[in-house]
Amino acid sequence: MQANKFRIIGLVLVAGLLAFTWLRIGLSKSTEIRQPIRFNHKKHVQGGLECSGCHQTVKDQATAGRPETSLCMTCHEASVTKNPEENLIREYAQRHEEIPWQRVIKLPDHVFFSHRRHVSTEKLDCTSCHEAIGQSSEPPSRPIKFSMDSCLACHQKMKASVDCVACHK
Amino acid sequence: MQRRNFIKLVGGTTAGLALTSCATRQTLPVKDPLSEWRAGAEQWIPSTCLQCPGGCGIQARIVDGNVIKLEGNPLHPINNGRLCQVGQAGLQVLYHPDRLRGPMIQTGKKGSGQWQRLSWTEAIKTVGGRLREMRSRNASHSMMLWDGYGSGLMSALFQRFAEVYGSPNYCSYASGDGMAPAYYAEQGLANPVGYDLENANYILSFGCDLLGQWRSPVWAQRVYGYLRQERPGPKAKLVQVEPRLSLTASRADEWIPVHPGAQGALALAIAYVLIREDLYAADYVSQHTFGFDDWTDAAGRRHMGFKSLILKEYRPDDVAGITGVPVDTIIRIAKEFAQHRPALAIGGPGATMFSNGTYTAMAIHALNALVGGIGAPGGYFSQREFPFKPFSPANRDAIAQKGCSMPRLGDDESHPLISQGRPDLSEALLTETPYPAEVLFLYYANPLFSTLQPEKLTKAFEKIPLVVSFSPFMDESAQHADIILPDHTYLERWQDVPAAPTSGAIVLGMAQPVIKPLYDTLHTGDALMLIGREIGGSVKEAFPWQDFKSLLVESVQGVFEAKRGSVFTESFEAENVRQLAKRGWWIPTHSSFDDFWNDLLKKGGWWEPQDSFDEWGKTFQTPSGKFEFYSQLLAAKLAGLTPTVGAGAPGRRIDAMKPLPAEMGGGADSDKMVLPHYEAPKSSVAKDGSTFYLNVFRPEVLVGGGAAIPPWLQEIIGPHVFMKWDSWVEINPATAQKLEINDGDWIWVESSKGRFRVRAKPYPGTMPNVINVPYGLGHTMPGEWANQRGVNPLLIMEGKSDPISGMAAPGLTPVRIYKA
Amino acid sequence: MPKWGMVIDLDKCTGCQACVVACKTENNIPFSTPEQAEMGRTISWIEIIPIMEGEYPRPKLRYLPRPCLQCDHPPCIKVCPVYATYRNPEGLVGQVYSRCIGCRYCTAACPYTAKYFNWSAPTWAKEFEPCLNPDVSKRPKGVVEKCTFCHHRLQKAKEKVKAEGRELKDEDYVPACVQTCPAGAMYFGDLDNPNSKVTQQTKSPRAFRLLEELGTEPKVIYLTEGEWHGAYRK
Amino acid sequence: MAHTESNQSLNADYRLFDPVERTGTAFYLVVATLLAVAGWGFYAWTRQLEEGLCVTGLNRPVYWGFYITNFVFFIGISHAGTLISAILRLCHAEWRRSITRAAEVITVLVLFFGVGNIIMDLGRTDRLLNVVLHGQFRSPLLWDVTSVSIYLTASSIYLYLPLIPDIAMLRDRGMKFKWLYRMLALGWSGTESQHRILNRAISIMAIAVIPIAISVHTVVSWVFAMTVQPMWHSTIFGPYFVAGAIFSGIAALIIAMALIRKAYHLEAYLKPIHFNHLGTLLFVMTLLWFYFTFAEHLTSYYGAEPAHMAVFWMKVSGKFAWAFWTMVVTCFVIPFVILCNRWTRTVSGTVIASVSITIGMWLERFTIVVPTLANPRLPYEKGIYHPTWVEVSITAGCVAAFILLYILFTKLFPIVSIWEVQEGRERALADAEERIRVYLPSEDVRLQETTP
Repeated sequence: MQANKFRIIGLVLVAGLLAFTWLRIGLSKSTEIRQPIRFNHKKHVQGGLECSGCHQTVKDQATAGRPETSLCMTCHEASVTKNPEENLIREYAQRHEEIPWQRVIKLPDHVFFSHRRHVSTEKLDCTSCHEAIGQSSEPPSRPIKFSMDSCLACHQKMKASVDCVACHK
Repeated sequence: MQRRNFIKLVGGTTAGLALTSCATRQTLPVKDPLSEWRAGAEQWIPSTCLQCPGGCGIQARIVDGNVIKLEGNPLHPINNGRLCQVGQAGLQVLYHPDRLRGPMIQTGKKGSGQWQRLSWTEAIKTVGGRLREMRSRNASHSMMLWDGYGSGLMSALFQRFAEVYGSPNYCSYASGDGMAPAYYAEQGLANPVGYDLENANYILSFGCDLLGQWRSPVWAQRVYGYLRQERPGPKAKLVQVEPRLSLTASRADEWIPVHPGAQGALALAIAYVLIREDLYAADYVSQHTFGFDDWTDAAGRRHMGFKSLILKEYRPDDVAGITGVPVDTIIRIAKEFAQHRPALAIGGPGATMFSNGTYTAMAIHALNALVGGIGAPGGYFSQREFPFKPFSPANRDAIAQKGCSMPRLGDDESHPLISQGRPDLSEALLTETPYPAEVLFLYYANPLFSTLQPEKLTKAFEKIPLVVSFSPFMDESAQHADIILPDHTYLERWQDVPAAPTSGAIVLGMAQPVIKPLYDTLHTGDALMLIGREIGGSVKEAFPWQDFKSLLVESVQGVFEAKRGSVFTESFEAENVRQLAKRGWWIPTHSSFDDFWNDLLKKGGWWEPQDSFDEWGKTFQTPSGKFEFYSQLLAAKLAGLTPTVGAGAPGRRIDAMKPLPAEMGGGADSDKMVLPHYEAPKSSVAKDGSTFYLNVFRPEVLVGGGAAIPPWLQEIIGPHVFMKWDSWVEINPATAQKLEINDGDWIWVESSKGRFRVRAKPYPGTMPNVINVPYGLGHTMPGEWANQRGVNPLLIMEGKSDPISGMAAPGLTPVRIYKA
Repeated sequence: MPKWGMVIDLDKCTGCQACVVACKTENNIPFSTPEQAEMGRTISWIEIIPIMEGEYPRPKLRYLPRPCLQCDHPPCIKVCPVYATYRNPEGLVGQVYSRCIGCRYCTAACPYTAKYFNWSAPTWAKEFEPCLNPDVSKRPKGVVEKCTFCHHRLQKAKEKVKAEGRELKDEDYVPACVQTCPAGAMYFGDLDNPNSKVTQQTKSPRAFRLLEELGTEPKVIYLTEGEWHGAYRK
Repeated sequence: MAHTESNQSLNADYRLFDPVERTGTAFYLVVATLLAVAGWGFYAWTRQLEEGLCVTGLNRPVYWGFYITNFVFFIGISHAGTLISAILRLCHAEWRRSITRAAEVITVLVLFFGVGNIIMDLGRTDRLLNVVLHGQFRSPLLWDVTSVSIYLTASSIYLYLPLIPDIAMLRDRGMKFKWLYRMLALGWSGTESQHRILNRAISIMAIAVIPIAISVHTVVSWVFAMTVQPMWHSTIFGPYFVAGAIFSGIAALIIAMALIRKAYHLEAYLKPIHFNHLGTLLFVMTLLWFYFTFAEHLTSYYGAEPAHMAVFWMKVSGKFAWAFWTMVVTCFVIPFVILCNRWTRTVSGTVIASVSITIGMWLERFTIVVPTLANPRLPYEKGIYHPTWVEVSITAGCVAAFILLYILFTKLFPIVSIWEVQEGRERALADAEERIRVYLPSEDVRLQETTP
């Protein structure tokens, strides 16, 4: 009888510890992403826009870059749609503010990744990595994660460097 | 329609990142510093380093609007893409947490630290209003401008301000090496000279920290590397004469420890050997020098020449005792110096910061004349002026004219060679002679830290009703100011940067903003113009420019129109320009000024190489038109005459010489007073066996010595003794052992004026009777890193000065040391 | 495959520490506090080692800049239990911060003491954060770090030459220390290329390697100081 | 007659269950104290996890300090048990019977603290699993992980096997934690075949555990010897460390025995003769240790390589001279004087020597680890190392936790192997007699000689 009691207490303790750790990790990183404007990738792509039309540095910089408000305004100066979200762009522009786009994909600090290298010199299509985003009509609400395995798989397939320091900075 | 826009947008150039875009673009994206977003756009913007007077070209790496790295501008003739430790650390000046966020006003009494932010409009109104009111009661002369930068258009702007406002009290404290009195007395030059180090075979440096902080360290180090391993032919020899094994001494081929203040005597003993053994350049001396042999003036009076004086008084045996340098070393060095021409003797603060500084400088410089180096390859050349377009003449009203005619504050008759830069103003300010100062502007100056008697000056500050500092940091002097009008840091502003003279070429670097100002600061040039406009009247009219940048553009037009030199180019092109210039040709490279200006900003600056050596008229602007061992200029000054010197008057002689005032050694020995000679340096307390001379040096990593020391530099401050973040005192190891002082022990260093506690570092590069303490730490300013780190040795040093030049002479303070 | 190497001419080196600061700015190296520095916890991937010989009045003070020597037989990589440090095909000794467990075995095994440990999480004043180099990671606490020969610059150079469709040249890739050296005392390039400046320099009779006797075969080669012979040039 | 005597003594042996069955207030006091110290050590560790290793006195170049010293020291202590008991078992040293378990428990428990100190030394404790996931077998540290885990497994089994009959007895006596005993006894009923299997298993383990134990400490020494660092890069480090380990192990065992003897009044089982025998062993090890130390330092001194000499002088006359000479006194002078003659090789004599050796051996590990690191080959600033309260607390916590676990063990299981003592009583006497007879010249020969 007593023996069982001990076992139960032990189990509860272990479970509690696990739950605590999980909670701590979970709570420490709030994963929800709320974009300032409900940007519709799908619509823009269907409209015939290239990815690099907005992500302008994708071909010659490490990061793809996010559009500045002025860039949005080249089309959205006047109303293009009936979507009330569109007004938000003009509001930002009026305030001379940049739209505070939230980062959806964030590589860890110790990873070096260059869009230029993959897009310009290696001629990779954007969809090779960003498969779904162009088809989404809603901004993703959670960060998109890439695993080292997926990088490595492609690097091995393409006979690209798998040297650690080629990507780990 | 939308589609078309899109296509335009996609196909249109995104390369709107012209080099100047950052500077000219009005609205930069608002950035939340906490967001981790980096759009990643990268650009390189050329500018010029202002961490020291060296004037190296830099290029700033900008990523997403942040300055990430500074690197040397490869096109810049001074640094050729290189950059020193201080230049590299410039980022930590720009982003320093202790930077002032905007104009501030002291609400309590001076130094109370009760600061209140105010707007620029209010600040300018306050200052300008006060100045206007002073003019209204004819007190304009009591405004003082204290310019610690002392070159280029900012300096010119300050001078113009003083001139149109009506004050004679503009003083510039450009850092010098203490050789200026010699250039003036012996060559008649007001500007510093250039050194042809690249072609020298023997460099004899008297306390000149060539590699550490002399003029342009990067240039000097480049030349050092060149002389060591790149130049075809044999290596040049570098001999360093100073009490401490400095960085330069340790990298020299030979270090000659010499008693502090005795370098002049050593130079004269070397001259003795040269003369005695007929090793000097006799032809040169007879053609291009004056006062070598005894001579008779127009009045028939016989004067002693340099030769007689030397042979009479400076036998190496006698000098060995004064200097502590063995006789055979003196003779050997002298022979090497004479036999390895072109040979150069260079002086520096290590030799001239004593009360005998002028004569020491003259003695050192005389060696160059003896080996025929002045105006010859491998020697010295005179420096030319920048062809800036002069400001349009200002209309000075009656108040201004009257104010300017007043005597200058602290002008002291007893210092014959005093010029714009005046030494110790604490006395004058404190005693209010000849009148009290009412407003004091401090630019690039922190005298409460860097003068010998800060406590005296602090008291003087209290007497001045309005002290205005332009410092971007709350340094010691700003703390005792009433209003701070913080300047941008150099990475945020426009400025012309005339590089410190090096090899004779004149180099104009352009500093342009590489980032939008981080805080609510204002270019001091702009602030000054706003104050001028606030004052109104003729003062307002004197500043027609919209801002400092337009002033800069206008002035640079002169450079364009001068049809000289060239914008920085690749080295082969530069050589081409040089060759052409030698033949007197100049090929225009830019079709219009706009073209020139844009190229100037893109390349980082303009320069004109040295084209010839033997322009004697330019080299010797003395009454005799020659190098004067017997300085007639000094003689005239000592005699109270107005010297006939300056650009239009070379070659004229002063025929009549009045006898010197008695206190200056007038009478029989008066000839000696104008010849290079040795006088024992003054010290108030006689040094006895138990005391040491306190030798102060500036560590190499603190070159330039801005108020905010980047933590990166503090961390590496004394690598040779493993010191970080703190001051130390270097003691000769044998002495330390005798006193039972171990490495790292805390000891007191005590002079008649006070004492401080530092850690002891036995260092074999120390003379047994000298201790060395670094200068540059020991700030008492708010902030995490600089405050109370280390000690400021100036606090316990004696306030002596050189009676001839009036320069402060901190050189000889006897101290006791004992364990704490 | 190029083999990257560095030559440091001690005859030209002035000990000015420009390389040290250039490295710190380039590689996001946090500065210490006075207290931590006192304990010997400063990080300085390249460091000036002072070598004092002789006594007053003839002391000789030499300075030896010491980056990671990128040994061809690195003692550090053999002892790492988790492959966090290894020698890559181009001869660079890599350090993978995300793998390192912080046992400090490599630091103890390195005869040059060229590896550094993050005793605490690196901190910058908030104001300093914008000037961190995005090409280089911020190392977390508890991992070992060291000079990488500014490896990120190699990555960028490779990318650049690829985009420009040409071969990598020596001047495309230069570490920050070499790039800034005021005296021009440092050279960098491909040791496998017989025509490169570094290869030429290694043939100098003045060339030596640090602690050569240990057989680590460093790819940083030093040139000793020369003497002044007083030759008279006409 | 003989039977009753045997029964009586058997009953007397049940006294060995007393510590398990009865608990006095002194026990709680001791446990509370130890808990407090261990808890403080644990707190110190949490501080270290939070802030990083900056809370220690470690620095560059002294990258390793107390933790690595403790690691080597604890792993050394662990040789107390298994190795000694295994050797004694294999040698049929009958005096071993009442001391083997006390020794084996030390081994198993102290290993946790050896390994624990390595874990505490890591900068990234959270990435501990990388050693398993991405292990690189070139690293001596991985050899260590392997051999220590094998050693831990083997010595646990080796501790457990001889425990089974005693556990069965505990089970049968109806103690609390009966479920535990039932589980652990594995259905032991004491049959002849069970005994046969058990004895066989024990002797296999005894043989197996000896090379493992030797490998463990050899590999620990190789952590240092495989580097090129001065005074680490030594060929005799393997045997030197093993000898040192056995040395400190015996010392720890003697201390443990003395404490048990005192606390649980086991004078009848742990007799002066045991201490005397162990003392003799310890004496041999003292000489061996001295021999190794002397050889190690003499070769360094004679070779006079500057890098080695820097370390050598720092140990002999420099900053670590206090540790070095204390070590020489405590590891050699004191034990030599005490152990060299029979009159001082008493219980208290051996304990004094053992305490001295334990301190000395810790210092030995310290003077091996730190001075080498403090003297890098290149002229850097000489390292300083002053341990902080964190390191001292964690070290104290480790020692306290070890003692605590040891005490708890004695509260769960008899610390003297009851069945082995009984076996000794019942069979070994005859066995020994038989064995001795085998050693001697045979009866036939003697008969032949005496009978004309």
